[in-house]
Amino acid sequence: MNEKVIEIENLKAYYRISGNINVLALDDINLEVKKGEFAGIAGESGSGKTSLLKVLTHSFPSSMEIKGKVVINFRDKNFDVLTLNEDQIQSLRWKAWSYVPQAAMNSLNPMAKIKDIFLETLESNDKTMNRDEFRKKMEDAFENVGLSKQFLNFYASRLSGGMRQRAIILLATILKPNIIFLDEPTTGLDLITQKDVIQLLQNMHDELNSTFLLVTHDVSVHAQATDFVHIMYAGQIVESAPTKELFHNPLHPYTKELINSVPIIGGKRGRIEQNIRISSSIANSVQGCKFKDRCPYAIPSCGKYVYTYKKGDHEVKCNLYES
Amino acid sequence: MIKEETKLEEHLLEVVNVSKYFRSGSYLGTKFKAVDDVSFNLDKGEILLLIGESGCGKTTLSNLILGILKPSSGFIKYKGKIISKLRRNEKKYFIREIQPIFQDPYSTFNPFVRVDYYFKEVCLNFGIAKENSEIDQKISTVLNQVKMNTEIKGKFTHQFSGGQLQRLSIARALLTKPSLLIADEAVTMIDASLRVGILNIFADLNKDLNLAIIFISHDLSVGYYMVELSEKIKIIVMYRGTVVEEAPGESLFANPLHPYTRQLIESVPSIDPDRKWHSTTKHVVLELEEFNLNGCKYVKRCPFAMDICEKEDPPLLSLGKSKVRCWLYANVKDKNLTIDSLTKNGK
Amino acid sequence: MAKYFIERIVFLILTLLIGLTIIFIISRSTPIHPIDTIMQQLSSYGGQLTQQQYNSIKDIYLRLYGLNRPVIDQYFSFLAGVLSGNFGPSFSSFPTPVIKLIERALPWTIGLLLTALIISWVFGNLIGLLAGFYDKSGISKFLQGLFVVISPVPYPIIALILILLFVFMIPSFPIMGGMALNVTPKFSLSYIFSIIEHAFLPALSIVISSMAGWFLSMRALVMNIKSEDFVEFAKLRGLKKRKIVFNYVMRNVISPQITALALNIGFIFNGALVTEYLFSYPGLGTLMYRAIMTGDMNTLVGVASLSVIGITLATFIVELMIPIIDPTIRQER
Amino acid sequence: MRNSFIDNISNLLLVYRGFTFGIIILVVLLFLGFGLSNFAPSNDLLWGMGNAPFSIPPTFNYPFGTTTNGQNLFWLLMIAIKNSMLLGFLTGAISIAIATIMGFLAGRFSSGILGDLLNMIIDSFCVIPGLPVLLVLAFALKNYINVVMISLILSIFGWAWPSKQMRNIVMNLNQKQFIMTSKFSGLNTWKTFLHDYLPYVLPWLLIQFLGLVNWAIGMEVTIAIFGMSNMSVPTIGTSIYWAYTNQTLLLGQWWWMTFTLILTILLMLSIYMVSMSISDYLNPRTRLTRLQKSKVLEET
Repeated sequence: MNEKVIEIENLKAYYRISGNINVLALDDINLEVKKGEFAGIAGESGSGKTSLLKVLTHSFPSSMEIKGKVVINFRDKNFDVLTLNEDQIQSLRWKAWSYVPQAAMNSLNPMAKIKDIFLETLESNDKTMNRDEFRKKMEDAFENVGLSKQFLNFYASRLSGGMRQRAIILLATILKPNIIFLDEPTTGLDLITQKDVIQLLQNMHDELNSTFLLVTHDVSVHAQATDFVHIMYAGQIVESAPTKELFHNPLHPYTKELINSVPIIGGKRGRIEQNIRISSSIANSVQGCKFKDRCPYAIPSCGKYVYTYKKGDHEVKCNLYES
Repeated sequence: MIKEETKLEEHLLEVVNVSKYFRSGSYLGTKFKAVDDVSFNLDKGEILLLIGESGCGKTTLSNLILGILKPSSGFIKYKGKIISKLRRNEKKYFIREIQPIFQDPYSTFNPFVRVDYYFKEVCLNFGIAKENSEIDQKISTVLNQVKMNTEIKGKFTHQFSGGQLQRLSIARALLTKPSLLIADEAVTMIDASLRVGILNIFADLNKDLNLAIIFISHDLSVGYYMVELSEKIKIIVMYRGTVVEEAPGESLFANPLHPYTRQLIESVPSIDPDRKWHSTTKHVVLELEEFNLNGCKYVKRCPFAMDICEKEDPPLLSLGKSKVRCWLYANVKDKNLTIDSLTKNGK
Repeated sequence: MAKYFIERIVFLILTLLIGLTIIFIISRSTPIHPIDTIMQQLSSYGGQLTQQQYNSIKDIYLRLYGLNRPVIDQYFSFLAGVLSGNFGPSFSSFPTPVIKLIERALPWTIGLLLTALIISWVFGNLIGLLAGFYDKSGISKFLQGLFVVISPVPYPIIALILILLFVFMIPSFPIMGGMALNVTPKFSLSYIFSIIEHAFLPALSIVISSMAGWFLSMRALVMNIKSEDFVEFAKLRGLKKRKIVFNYVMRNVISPQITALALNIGFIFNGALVTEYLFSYPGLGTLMYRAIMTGDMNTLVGVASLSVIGITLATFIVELMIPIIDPTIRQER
Repeated sequence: MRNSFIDNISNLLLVYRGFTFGIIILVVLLFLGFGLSNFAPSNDLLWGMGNAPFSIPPTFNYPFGTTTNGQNLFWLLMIAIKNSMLLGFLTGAISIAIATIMGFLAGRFSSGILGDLLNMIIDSFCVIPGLPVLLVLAFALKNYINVVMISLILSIFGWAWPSKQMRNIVMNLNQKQFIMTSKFSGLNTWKTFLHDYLPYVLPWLLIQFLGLVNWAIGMEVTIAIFGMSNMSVPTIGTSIYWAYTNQTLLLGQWWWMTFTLILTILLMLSIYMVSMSISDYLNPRTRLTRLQKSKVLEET
């Protein structure tokens, strides 16, 4: 039953800066996510991965122009997110999908207790469930995630970053939405808390069998948590593959560079040489493959067009595989 | 004046039983031990990795060494002189000798001030160079040392990327020819793929200029990479303000002694999707309460916790070149000990 | 929580000390001695005095007002006097003690000040909240323009404009006194009605100018809060707009506005004094003007000290309300 | 740096309508006050008997009409504006100087006891109602009042509010890392103040100065209404005082009070509009976004 939950067709988006100057954020994105899949999007900062999430959750700034089709399936009805108005989107939020934004642990109302934040989310989204039943559900959820019940009566500022992040993930999953978007949920956390969060996400995914879409620049988090990974560079998806396939047999030179740049504890790899170059700023719209200036294997054709090579689920945009 | 060369047996930096207490809330708040009885030595040209979770006191310790904070008890000696007791003119020499590198590259330089202004000021204030030609020459040498070739004259912070700014921050510190660099989470804000470039620079500086570096990080994989790059490297693991383990680089990763160090190494997400975690962590009460525990601070999370751990704070035992603060090793002085061998025979 | 309380009490005592000390120093260091001003008034009634008589009368006055004792004693007796409410006899309407004059004027000022303060604070913040939240709407922009024009204009100017408009252009309000002359002060409807009628213009002028300040600061505060992360995250969680306005925006905005209220009471009190005089409303303002005209230093010092005490106490009380509303302050301290 | 100053001003003029409105009126009033007033006929300026007919409504050669003492109101108000502006600028300068020192010290040592003490002093000067205390002082110095004296008196309470905000700015900056970079680059406190604090503080200094000018003019009017200003020197306050006490309104002579009020409001409004638009244009956040935007433009 692998019908598609999210389907994006040649999505283009750019920020209007001033006058006619605009910065390209997303350049012709095509992406599919199947039901119950734990998909991941990896890429450096500035590669457009956060902009993509902002488009999907309809929380992009007004200065952003968008073209293309973004279809989300909810209760086997397809909604094109871009055509919906604010009220329709608001009626879908936290039911069709929930969204943990970047640095979510610093965006809790300082004037409210944790339990109030949970209760108000319930009231706005699920009229059927009564409060006592929900309170019980909330306390159990906190307990088996290792946060003691009494934290519910704390104000957010008294909890540590790691605890707040786990509370927010619970908040995002407690009403069992169809899709759960997560933007950099592990960044800024300590090693042990990061491991807790990743294991929490895995348990939630097995328990709810809803679809997860995780965005982070840390490829090792993708290796541990996701089933399918899309690598983004300068506003484009350059490679997509199931996680095991991608890490054991990376095709795109950029993916190889990303994976190599992560030191492996115990793996005697020694010094990793890197030529000094600029990070992927997408302001300059380049002809052909955007990675050609940084690519050690660049060939002349890279400057003109980009060939898409597909083998089963593994897809890569690179002229090296133009056989 | 501090003597130029240091006597052979004297360490570059000696931290002796240093503690730092803060009051939570002014005047009447409860005492809070951010750094609790920390001691270690650092020699010329040696790299020290200070590893620990956020809030374990590593930044407070770095501020103590930089002279920004004064220790509540114990003292810190730099080239034989106690830092908190330096006279005015010695303070200026001291600032030249120890330079910091900060975490956030974007706020290292004032956004309204040209970046090269800082370089000129360092040269003028520390009498490194007088005329412009000499200053420019000094600036270009340090820029080469950090492999930074773009022109920086007249440019502002927003005209550089994060990686470039961090290189400039290192270059600024090198101008005074320091003998100790303190890098507090220097690569945390840099993109993962560009991080390795910066770490290579630190390793080269250590080799070429025999420059001692205290590298503070919460990320073990960064630590491991530094160990691979340089030989003379020592690692200290801190937990809730206390040193729980001190060991030479390779042996800490190959054979971690303290349970906390083991748990840290285990929690690093591996790049290979097949290597999955199997253990889950024991969850614990608020971190703040752990600071003031009188027994071992790690007792609440430790899988091998014994009742003595609850009552008494374990001493820092030295086992060969390593030191560990854990009751598991208390009555066994055997050198090549690992936790598995210990727990196997039911200790 | 106790720490916040102690801190506020220390602040209260320090403020009182500073205020009263300044008043004491000023009143005692006048280049021309207050007694001399009275003597001049005496001689202007035609009585020719020889130098010797002049000195003896002056000496009597000095002893009468206790001005011949060393400064330190005077300071402490001044403080003791202030706290117990006796500021000595008033110079001009001798022998009535200053406190009597103040007691007659005080209820009027308190009535006017309190009503004006509450109305301007409540309405200013309410409209500011709505204007801030629906900042795109026309009314919000219009109100912003209106209050931006009003806010720099000080209290006396607005009072004068009102006098020009309502008393001369369209005479509709009385210009003199606190109530009609023929009404006897008893608890009757006509008495209350005449008070309101007389107090309307002064109150209106204070409300207009202080409301502008509250509106602008609240609107700016709300627009800042709106772009905060936690409000964005609330929207993302599908919360209704109404809930966001009250639970998120209102809760986070009230405590800074109460702090602002506490710090601004003194400023608005200054405005009230002037407005009272311009409308010859029988409050402390008019009392001060009469004291200045008759050279009555004791009343002047009395009113000044009393206002310092009153305003500092009011600030103290308002600041006590802050931890009740803002839990983070309750929790931290 | 020069060309960026000009395009800054031109940018300011185009972008902020309030600024253009404010600056035009301010320049006109400055010209009237400091320029035109020197041509006023000297004899009828004092409050003695003037040679103009008594209290006639505005006509051609007496554009603002004349006062009950037979003075040409037009020249009288020109001098009044000049004196009030002078008083405002003087008070503003003195208060800003005190506020900068107190605010910087309170902010820089905010962690210690000294910082807390300074902060309490600042707060108490904000809370104390300035008017009654100033009236006592003005009464005490009755025969020695002149424009400079009033400025000094007003500055006693004028510095409190700006120094409170200065302290907040300094405390925010203390957390910034570049303060530490400067410390380790050998900059002394004075150089740090010049290079690190000033760019953030400068726009605020200008805005607070304009705010203080308005406040000072307002307070001078208040003190004058109580008869405490130097009655012989024509300022906005004394003009209002004489207009009010001569019962001009009861006698139906509306022009004295009306023209004074109109000029006062124009003066205060223009100063306020100028300071508002500068504060929007120069506050550090918008300046930073403008710098960043110019970077993106450079690259494309």
